[in-house]
Amino acid sequence: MNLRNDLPGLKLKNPVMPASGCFSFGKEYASFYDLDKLGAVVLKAATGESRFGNDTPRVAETASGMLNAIGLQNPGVDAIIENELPFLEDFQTPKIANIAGSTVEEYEEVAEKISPHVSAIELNISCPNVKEGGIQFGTDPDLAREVVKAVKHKSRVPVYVKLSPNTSDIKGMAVACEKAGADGLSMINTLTGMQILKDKRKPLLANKTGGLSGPAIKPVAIRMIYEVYPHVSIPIIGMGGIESAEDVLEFLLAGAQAIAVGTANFRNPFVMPEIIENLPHVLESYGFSSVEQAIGGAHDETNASPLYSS
Amino acid sequence: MNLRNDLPGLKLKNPVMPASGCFSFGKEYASFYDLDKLGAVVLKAATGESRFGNDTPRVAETASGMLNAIGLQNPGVDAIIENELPFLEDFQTPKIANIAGSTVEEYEEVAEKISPHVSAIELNISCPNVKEGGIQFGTDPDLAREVVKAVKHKSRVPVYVKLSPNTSDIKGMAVACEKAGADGLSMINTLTGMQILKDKRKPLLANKTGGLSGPAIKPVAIRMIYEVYPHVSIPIIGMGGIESAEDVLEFLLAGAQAIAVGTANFRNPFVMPEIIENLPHVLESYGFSSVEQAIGGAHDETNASPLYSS
Amino acid sequence: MRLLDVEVIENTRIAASTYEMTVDSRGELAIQKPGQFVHVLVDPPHYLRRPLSIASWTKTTLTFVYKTFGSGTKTLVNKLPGDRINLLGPLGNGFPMPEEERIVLIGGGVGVPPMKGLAQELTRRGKRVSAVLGFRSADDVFYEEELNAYADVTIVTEDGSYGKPGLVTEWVDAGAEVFYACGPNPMLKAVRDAFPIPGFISMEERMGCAIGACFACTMKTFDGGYVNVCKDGPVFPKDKVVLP
Amino acid sequence: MRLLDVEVIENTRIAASTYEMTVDSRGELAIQKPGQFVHVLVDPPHYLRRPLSIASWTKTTLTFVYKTFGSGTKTLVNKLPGDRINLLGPLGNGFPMPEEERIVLIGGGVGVPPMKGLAQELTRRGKRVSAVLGFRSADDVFYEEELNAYADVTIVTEDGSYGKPGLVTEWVDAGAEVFYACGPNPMLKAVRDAFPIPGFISMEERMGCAIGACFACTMKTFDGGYVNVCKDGPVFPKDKVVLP
Ligand SMILES: Cc1cc2nc3c(=O)[nH]c(=O)nc-3n(C[C@H](O)[C@H](O)[C@H](O)COP(=O)(O)OP(=O)(O)OC[C@H]3O[C@@H](n4cnc5c(N)ncnc54)[C@H](O)[C@@H]3O)c2cc1C
Ligand SMILES: Cc1cc2nc3c(=O)[nH]c(=O)nc-3n(C[C@H](O)[C@H](O)[C@H](O)COP(=O)(O)OP(=O)(O)OC[C@H]3O[C@@H](n4cnc5c(N)ncnc54)[C@H](O)[C@@H]3O)c2cc1C
Ligand SMILES: Cc1cc2nc3c(=O)[nH]c(=O)nc-3n(C[C@H](O)[C@H](O)[C@H](O)COP(=O)(O)O)c2cc1C
Ligand SMILES: Cc1cc2nc3c(=O)[nH]c(=O)nc-3n(C[C@H](O)[C@H](O)[C@H](O)COP(=O)(O)O)c2cc1C
Ligand code: FES
Ligand code: FES
Repeated sequence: MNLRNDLPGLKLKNPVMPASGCFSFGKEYASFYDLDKLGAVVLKAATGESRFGNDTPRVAETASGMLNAIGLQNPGVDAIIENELPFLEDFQTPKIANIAGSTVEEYEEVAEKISPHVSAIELNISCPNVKEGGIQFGTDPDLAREVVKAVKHKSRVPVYVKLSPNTSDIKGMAVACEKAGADGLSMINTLTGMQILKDKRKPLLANKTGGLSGPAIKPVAIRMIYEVYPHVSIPIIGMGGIESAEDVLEFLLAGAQAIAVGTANFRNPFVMPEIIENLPHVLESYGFSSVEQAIGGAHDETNASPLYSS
Repeated sequence: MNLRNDLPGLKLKNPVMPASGCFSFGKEYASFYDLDKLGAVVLKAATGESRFGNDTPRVAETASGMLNAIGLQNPGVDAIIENELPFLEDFQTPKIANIAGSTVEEYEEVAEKISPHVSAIELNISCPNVKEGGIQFGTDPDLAREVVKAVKHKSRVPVYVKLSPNTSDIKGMAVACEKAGADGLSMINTLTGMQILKDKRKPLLANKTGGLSGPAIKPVAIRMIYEVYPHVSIPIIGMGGIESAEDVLEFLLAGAQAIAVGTANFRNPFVMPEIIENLPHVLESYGFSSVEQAIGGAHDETNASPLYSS
Repeated sequence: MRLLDVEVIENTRIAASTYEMTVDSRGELAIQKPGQFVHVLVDPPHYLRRPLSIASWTKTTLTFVYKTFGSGTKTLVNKLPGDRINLLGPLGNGFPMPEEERIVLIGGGVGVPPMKGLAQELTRRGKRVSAVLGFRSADDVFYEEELNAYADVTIVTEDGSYGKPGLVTEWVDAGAEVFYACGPNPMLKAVRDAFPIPGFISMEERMGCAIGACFACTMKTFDGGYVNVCKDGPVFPKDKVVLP
Repeated sequence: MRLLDVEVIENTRIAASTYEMTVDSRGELAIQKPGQFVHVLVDPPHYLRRPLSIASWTKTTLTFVYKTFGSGTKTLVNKLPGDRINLLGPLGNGFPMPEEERIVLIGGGVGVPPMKGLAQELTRRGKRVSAVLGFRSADDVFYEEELNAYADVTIVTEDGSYGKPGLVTEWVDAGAEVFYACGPNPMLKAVRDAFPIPGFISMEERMGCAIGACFACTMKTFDGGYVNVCKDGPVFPKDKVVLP
């Protein structure tokens, strides 16, 4: 069974990678299994300076999911390059750096510094733009276009834009990012949610709101990928509630070319190697002889991409 | 324990009502309990002409939730007035008509015809505007403002606007609707989602996409109500995954003044009377002596509404 | 119609991924007719109930058969005697009793269970009953003996690995005056087209409420109207509903 | 650190909504120190695991105590001997062993369980151990006898309904040279402020991964850095972490 799949900058031996922020910089999960089993490794978000992030509580549990408000805690791009990346040099699997910022300039700085050390960049645009009164880059097509253009200009490697689902027009955002030069898309980031403590009469998370992830959001992720797929010619890395090889196939059929697993790692630290092991059997049982064959399979021939018709 | 609470046009003996579309026109649940136990009855969406709705399958199950694509099936406003409303005349509890349309004119027609027969109108703006190329009234503040103004003009009773969560700016939508004359808000409608059948290689729902409801979306509903509450002075009817009296309290604390229960009725047809029975005990156990006391309780004094400070 | 927490009396595998469960209905379920169904709660994170036909019943017990197509019904498999499950029912109209004397029952796969209760009732009324039960393969066959007690049974398997080979329609009693069919839509279509005699079909559709309130299970009728399978059905005269 | 499906040996109520569960670790959990914890899977729709301190262990068994604050731990209550649960562990650093001879253990509520394993180990090493265990009320008290076997135990209840009244800090052995504390943050703060002697505190924070990968449980340290409670802790020298 052929699980291989080539995306811009990424020769994937299989389509399974961790979702940014759920895997830190790899060390912890390396004590459970060989990271080279993974299609790629996606790093925690990097910013220009070190950030402590939000106060705790930073996570809450919800029905079939969770809320998180970590607040992009990270040691800053320089420290990441110096202290975190060396550990990953022993592994052959491609590395993807997730980058974040509060200004276009910060995104540019991080992209310029980290891109020489990784195979691709995942541009997290679900961040408030401080210069624009805090509206998220990811919810305004013009801001998105601007930051994508800028980062493309500075990056030495392909740039995947990670889209926020908190929008009424995911297709418009996707097309805007492709026009601005994105080499690929990552979908979806978390839905903004909240949980309230009835005894304390206040939001549970110190940050009040947090990002909803896990199986609860899978139907939204599938819908958005299915909606975007026919309108872009760049590949989509799909994520949102994936727990099993069956879930992976559902994402491939919707139009994802590779997938990421986030929250499920917290339930089962071995979930990714297990998915990779089961995937050939699952693909076969549904009549597929390769990952590539399944991509976009749920679309009518009419609006299917070359990938599928081929 | 005082569960009473007055909203424009609605003298509620308790804050619990069914969510539109999950209760048809009341007959079926009347065989389980006396509808007068409910704070109000909310009717299935009414349109100008009768609609058959979408082909089946119309529902799919998701983790802690479900997808539905009923397609606003209803016999049309005239038939509803003639054949469905008479049954409800025997009940004293307020009736709320949920109205939908594909054009502003259709909304106006339905509002004008049905408003004399009900205590309030719930304006479902999560419908595609055929004249505007199918973009939803509920995702464009200008279209929303237009339809709210028009319906307010035709309606003899207060108008509650039911907001779609498929937006990046729920606050903007809410404020736009209040400015346009809305007497209240209903939040939230369903998130658009999809499920794909791996064996059939196509979306499960005949309509492809459907609305995600149930506990899975509760964190999104709480967040949106909490976000909107400080910025409007009209009441909010909260909904999205409510299953228990504890959930009701969480919605009240977020800023809802009344709540609706939808999907949970399908798991337990007695869920609403059970919630109403438990609510006094739950409010008391968390130190409240009335529903009103709890409304907005999770907000800092600073941005709390008069309702809460009082 | 009642919402009941009932105790499991028996829960046993009777064919490939097919189980028969009997619960203690404490005489609180007033089942009127064979062909009615119950809406069964399964474990979280599954949210919706599962509609399952009543296969047979006594004053104090209820028996249904479930096949584990997906993950929800799988959560029923590890229920042991003494465990409790929650069900809503009886729901739906059930099979009408015929004037005719010579009846053929046609069941396919998970459409077979309601045929047991129906055969029982028809025999009680002194009708002459034959039954054709179709399955994919030998491993899937169940209820042969159970039905034999009330009807002249023919088992048909698609792959011919047990009983007669081929399709149920090929083995139906030619002299039958009325048919009762339950099974996958393609089978129901074939049956309807094959036999000019009067007939009743029991339909499957995905459900939400199962009481007629959510319009999840709505089907178009030939007269231009619609029906809700859960409340107006699941049993309809053969020419009533437009099969998808 | 292992991910294991383990069999429940015992699961019994030991105080108000407080239960003690012993599982068969098949000798596959290499527990190094008292104060480590396990991350326990609970039933759906709950999604996250529950961090629970290891109260005591043998080569082949592991015992923890859980209080049902919310709905997730409640799903553990109906696990019977023979049922399986899934746990990840052992996690965290655990309590360091002291040079000092005269030790006081201070536990509050669900901070009491790890004190059992700690007392056991300290006694094994011939230390002189006293323990002050604080609870809300008489109904909440547990592990008095268990600790008595290894330490000179004082029970304190807030409402004075059992043992000594008031706060744990009021009843600590004045001659102790080092303290080990586990309990709610307000108690930890009080202990830290009350006693100038060296001490170690075990902290609670909401967790995602529990292995240091998600940064859910991060706390600021007085030296301007940060620690992850799950991996760098849960035990810290008393002056290391800024308590919220
Ligand atoms: C009136 C009626 C009577 C039925 N009687 C029986 C019976 O006696 N024995 C039996 O094994 N099956 C019967 N079925 C089919 C049975 O309801 C489904 O096989 C079952 O719901 C599938 O659940 P799952 O957890 O196995 O699959 P999942 O894929 O986990 O189900 C997901 C969702 O889809 C729904 N669904 C999936 N397939 C069907 C289907 N074919 N019909 C209706 N809903 C479906 C489920 O109810 C659930 O809401 C009946 C269906 C209806 C409508
Ligand atoms: C290192 C460590 C050791 C612990 N040891 C014990 C012990 O031995 N016995 C015991 O009864 N409790 C212990 N706790 C607290 C225990 O983890 C929580 O009481 C439990 O997770 C609550 O789950 P629930 O389902 O009852 O509540 P829910 O409200 O359903 O929990 C919802 C979510 O919040 C988390 N959560 C809620 N309260 C806490 C808390 N106080 N600490 C951490 N997470 C929380 C849950 O893990 C879950 O993710 C420990 C906590 C930590 C961090
Ligand atoms: C604890 C946590 C931290 C996350 N941090 C980041 C991040 O730093 N950058 C980012 O782009 N996405 C981040 N995400 C979002 C995930 O990468 C992923 O898009 C989302 O969780 C949906 O996938 P899942 O349901 O499999 O978790 C985070 C998610 C979680 C749960
Ligand atoms: C089967 C079904 C039908 C619905 N029909 C309507 C409708 O006609 N009009 C409307 O405004 N909302 C409709 N909704 C949305 C609900 O009113 C409610 O806003 C949503 O389901 C969230 O609440 P819940 O999680 O409690 O179901 C429908 C929901 C479901 C599940
Ligand atoms: S299932 Fe709700 S109307 Fe039939
Ligand atoms: S819980 Fe994930 S880092 Fe501590």
